[in-house]
Amino acid sequence: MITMLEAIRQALRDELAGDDKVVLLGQDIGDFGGAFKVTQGLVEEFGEQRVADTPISESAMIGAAIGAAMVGLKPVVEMQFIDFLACGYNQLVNFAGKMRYRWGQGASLVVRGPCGAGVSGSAFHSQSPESTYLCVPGIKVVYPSTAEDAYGLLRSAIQDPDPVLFLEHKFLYRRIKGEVGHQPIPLGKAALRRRGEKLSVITYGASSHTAQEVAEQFGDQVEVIDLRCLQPLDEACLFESVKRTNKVLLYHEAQKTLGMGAELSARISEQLFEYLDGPVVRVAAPDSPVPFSPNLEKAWLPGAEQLAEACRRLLAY
Amino acid sequence: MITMLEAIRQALRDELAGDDKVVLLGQDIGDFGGAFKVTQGLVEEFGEQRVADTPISESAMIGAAIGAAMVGLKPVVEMQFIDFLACGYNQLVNFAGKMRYRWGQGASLVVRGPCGAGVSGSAFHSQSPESTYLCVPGIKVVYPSTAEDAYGLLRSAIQDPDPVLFLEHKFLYRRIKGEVGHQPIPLGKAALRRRGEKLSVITYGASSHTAQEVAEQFGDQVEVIDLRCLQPLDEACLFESVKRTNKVLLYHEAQKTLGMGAELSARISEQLFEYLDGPVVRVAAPDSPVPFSPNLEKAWLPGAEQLAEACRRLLAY
Amino acid sequence: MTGEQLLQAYYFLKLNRALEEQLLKFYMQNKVVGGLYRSLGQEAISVGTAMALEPQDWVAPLIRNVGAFLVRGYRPRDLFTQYMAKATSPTAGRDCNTHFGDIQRGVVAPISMLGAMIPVMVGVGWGSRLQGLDRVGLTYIGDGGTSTGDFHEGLNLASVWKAPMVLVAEHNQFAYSTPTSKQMAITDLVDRAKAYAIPAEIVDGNDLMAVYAATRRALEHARSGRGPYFLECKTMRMRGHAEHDDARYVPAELLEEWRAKDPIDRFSQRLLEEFGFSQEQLSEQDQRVAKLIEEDAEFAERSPYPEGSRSQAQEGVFAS
Amino acid sequence: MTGEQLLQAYYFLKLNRALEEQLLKFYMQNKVVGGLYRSLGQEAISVGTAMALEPQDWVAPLIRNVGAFLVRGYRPRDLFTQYMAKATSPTAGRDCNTHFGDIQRGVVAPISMLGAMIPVMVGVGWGSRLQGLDRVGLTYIGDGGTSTGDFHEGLNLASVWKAPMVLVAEHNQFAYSTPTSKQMAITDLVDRAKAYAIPAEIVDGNDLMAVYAATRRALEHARSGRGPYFLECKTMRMRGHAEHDDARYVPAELLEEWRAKDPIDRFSQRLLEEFGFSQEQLSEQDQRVAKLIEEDAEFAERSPYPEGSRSQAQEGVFAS
Ligand SMILES: Cc1ncc(C[n+]2csc(CCOP(=O)(O)OP(=O)(O)O)c2C)c(N)n1
Ligand SMILES: Cc1ncc(C[n+]2csc(CCOP(=O)(O)OP(=O)(O)O)c2C)c(N)n1
Ligand SMILES: [Mg+2]
Ligand SMILES: [Mg+2]
Repeated sequence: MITMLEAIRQALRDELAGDDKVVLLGQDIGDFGGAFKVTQGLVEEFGEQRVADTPISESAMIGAAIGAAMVGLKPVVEMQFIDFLACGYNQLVNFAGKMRYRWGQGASLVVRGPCGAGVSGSAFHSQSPESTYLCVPGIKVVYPSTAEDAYGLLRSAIQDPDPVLFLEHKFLYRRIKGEVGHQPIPLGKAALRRRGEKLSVITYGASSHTAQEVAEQFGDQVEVIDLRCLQPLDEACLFESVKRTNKVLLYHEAQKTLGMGAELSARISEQLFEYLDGPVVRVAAPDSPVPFSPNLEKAWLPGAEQLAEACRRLLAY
Repeated sequence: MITMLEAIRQALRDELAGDDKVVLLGQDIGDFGGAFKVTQGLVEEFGEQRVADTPISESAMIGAAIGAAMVGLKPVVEMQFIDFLACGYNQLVNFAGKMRYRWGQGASLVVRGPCGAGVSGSAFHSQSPESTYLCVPGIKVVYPSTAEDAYGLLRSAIQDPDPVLFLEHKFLYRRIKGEVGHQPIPLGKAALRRRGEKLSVITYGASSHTAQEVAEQFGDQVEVIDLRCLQPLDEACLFESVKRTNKVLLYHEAQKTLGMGAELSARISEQLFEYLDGPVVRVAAPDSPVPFSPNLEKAWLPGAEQLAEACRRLLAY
Repeated sequence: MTGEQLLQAYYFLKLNRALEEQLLKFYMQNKVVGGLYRSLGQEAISVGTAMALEPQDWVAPLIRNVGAFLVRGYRPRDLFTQYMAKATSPTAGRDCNTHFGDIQRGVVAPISMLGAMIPVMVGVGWGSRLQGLDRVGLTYIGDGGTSTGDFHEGLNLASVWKAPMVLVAEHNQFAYSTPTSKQMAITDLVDRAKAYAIPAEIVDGNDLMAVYAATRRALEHARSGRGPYFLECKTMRMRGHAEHDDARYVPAELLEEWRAKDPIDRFSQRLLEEFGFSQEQLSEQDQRVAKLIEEDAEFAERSPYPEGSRSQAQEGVFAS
Repeated sequence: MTGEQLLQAYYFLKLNRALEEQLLKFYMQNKVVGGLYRSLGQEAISVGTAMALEPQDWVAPLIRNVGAFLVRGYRPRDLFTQYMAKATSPTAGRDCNTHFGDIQRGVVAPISMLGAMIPVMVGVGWGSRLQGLDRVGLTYIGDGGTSTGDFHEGLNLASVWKAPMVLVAEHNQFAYSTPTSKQMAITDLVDRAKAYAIPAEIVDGNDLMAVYAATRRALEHARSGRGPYFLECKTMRMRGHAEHDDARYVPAELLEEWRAKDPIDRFSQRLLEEFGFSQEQLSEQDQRVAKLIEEDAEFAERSPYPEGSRSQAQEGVFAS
């Protein structure tokens, strides 16, 4: 059993070892092993060329990764915190995301880094940026919740021909462990985490664990689906579930407004209207920055109680 | 009758004249009058200090506006095209948007500029960025569709204590005219453009005009609501409408995935489930960059035919 | 430059200019979709720098670098059809003007956001070196574009990584309507390079041979593992930002002064006077140019627009 | 500096250090929420620069500028409660460590993204001048932070607008684990300022009087309408990036060398030897410091955490 953090490192190592086109770049990722130590030891194994430290310049880092991808490399860019991707926003969204459509040349690159709240990181070390990169074309978004998935999905992300944003919830880094295989897991497949008959809870990332805990309280009523990938999205899996349970609750840590739940809700209302026996409910974070103090952060996070209460209400509907 | 572009200029002029804290900054906005000539003549009237040219540096422009707002000015930043706001993303989202929540100091500033497709501007001069700034906290988003609204809402936006993104559809600049008043129009009020009994089409921006044209084909069946402001949102107005018509169609030019329609759909499903007599339908642009060639762009844009067809289907549901 | 190269340079200079003159005709006939951006008076920079490249080098041209596309093997028709939004254009009508490229030819398509190409070409150079390839990445920036964050981040990264990369700064006095004096507090762009300890030199951008020679030095420096190189080409934008801009803000004397320094006139004169070429030899090239322009203009005119099916409009965002 | 100012500087230096020593205690007791960032060995920069400001000037301190907060009238309790996430902190527990400010005091709260404060303080200076106010905006940047796009865009804009703004670059040899040599190809940060024709000088950052004098010059320059000024303070980060970082990557000799240049030791010595202060006078200040630290530490410990209601957690994003 290894932690999610170790699983990510293992995926990077296996990719570096198996494909000499794979290179890593990031701040302090070499000798220092990165702020979270994800890349620890990799520079010793693969050298400074392939595990490259960069200056503090997120836009240049992503731009350089795009250029390197064009000449055939498969760069993996670490953001020290995913929040800092805001400083490289233009390169990712306007360069990487649009190039294949515009002139037929794609960029096979991964931007990865720690996201999410729950560790008192406050407003700039806790963000959940998935909507930001889902509401523009051209970027795949992967968000594992287990060590196994982190390993397998990261390997697929690195080999994927398109730009992938790989989100790693920092709360999970050392808190969950798993038996990690050796195989990539294809992008775009959701995981049914728990079978239930009356209500589908659709979730991803750290929230997937809370959802599973909560679902237990409801015997065989609540089904939990972990999306794992937000783009490409496994619509078939979640539609099948909703058709069966006829009720759906969307649960995530990102803000409610224009969070992933909004998109899922809209798709479900549009395509499964006749299957619905109740309103499509969202449980998500408020539309505010993430507060610092643990009590405030706890009140801010959409926690187990809030989810359980919403499940109860929806089941009773 | 003046054009929407003139109405925007008039609002800027009236604010500059009426409040000496108002200042404009942007590329080529002084002597040259801006790429679209929105600020033409203003530097002569108000001087280089208050109508300030800047170097090509969107991040610094927004940052400087934030600082100027802190010392009591009310800066209005022009983006030559709103697409270039991508280069100032971090300052707007992480600095301006979060400061009031974090330490109680807000930034009264407006970022404005031309957005939208339909003029063969291709991928980097045609974007509809509203979702990008709605899915993060702290930024108000205003999107007028008439000359009157452009005037009145821009005046309110400039006086608003919070950061406002003011979106001007470039297709409308010179194509629509209106009788413009002298009064600000408060933010957060939608406009009922056309009354109808069987279906509410909720829209905004240039799409509002298409929606009104299409609605005419359906006699008194189709109601058209123009949001005018996406944040703050006039939920009461649109909920009232949906409760009356029991069917709703969300129509906009921005991409479908995580477009404003997704959020509206989710709110409606969540809160008005029992009023719905049909699926909540979205008609929006595809999830791709905006193509250049007029034919392609036309096929890309969610046009009148597509909307009419969707109305027909939903009315018949 | 060999005699053959000189003649070739002459050909490309003329082709660049004739191409834009043809585009201007199309523009006046309303056949150009969107704005028309000219490189009038700056042709020596695109042609001179691109000719200095080795075949394995890569280039990322901007809007005024039509000459670089031509040197790199693109035809006038590629520019015509791009500007006219035809189905036969390199992007099949998906993107505009110079927004095209092809990695097989080592040409990277730009995005509009100024400065963005710099980090990307740093990555091209760096990524090539990692693979043991002898390849330099070259791109351009305007005086105005040097104010962007990407300019700074890109050059800093290039200098730290000693990336084989050459940046050609076209100092044409204006950024849209903004003169350099309102864009920066320095007068020479080379001063920007000091922030990165990147070797830099100023070159007369209207002197093709000087541009070529300086670019060779720059490439040689980059190729030898000593890192990036910065070239400031002094020149003048002889038209508005685009054809719809009458450039009233440009002092007439300034244009006058620079008209006398026209890069093509000067180069032709040197070919005749210094290098002993005959008028016939040049006329022969002019004829080649005229013929190609005519042929390609016709091709572009005959070309269809994209049909405009929804799938054409939407597909191809992802590989799968 | 007057005798009174010298004593005051001594007081703030010691307060800065004692405050962090108390924070370290809290940290060891697990009472600090999140990381603890120290300014050990760099105190003369924050204190010297902030003391040079006039009351109407504004400052935007970063994570290592605790001294600037103190000079500006904040108390140790403000830092303690911020670090401990208490309800009594300036942000009422909403944000962390030095992420607080108050425009009444001319103190701007930073965001984490390095470089971002620079354009903002350009706006503070520019916006003040537009209103006829005699005010300079001063902020800080680390060696690493000079690689960001905002550094470049901000300084360029400042220089073009001649904004009354002072940038203090703390060259403390490392950016997290990255030595300056891997951050940039230059050795002196002042070389960055050449790109903007901004006057710049290097100052011994561990010499409070030198820092103060240089900042006075810088402010005077900015105040007089001649535009921004760049000050590079050479110093050394004497701890890890944060307390959880053991900074193994820092050569022991380097620390040794800089320990001998401790800014407080040096300043004390000069006060005693050159300026004729007595040990008693200094001890008196030490006692003031100790008393205030004790009082405020107690205050912070006694302070409650925010209750954590949903409204506390969510509200206040917009004014209305
Ligand atoms: C980041 C960004 N901001 C604004 C623009 C709009 N824009 C396009 S060209 C231009 C002027 C460019 O001037 P310069 O870099 O000197 O190049 P030149 O046109 O003179 O060749 C501007 C402001 C842009 N393309 N990118
Ligand atoms: C834009 C951005 N990228 C990355 C980080 C993460 N980060 C925080 S501090 C730091 C090192 C800063 O070094 P320096 O600027 O030299 O300041 P010092 O810590 O030495 O005072 C880094 C990389 C950040 N805060 N902002
Ligand atoms: Mg220029
Ligand atoms: Mg440092």
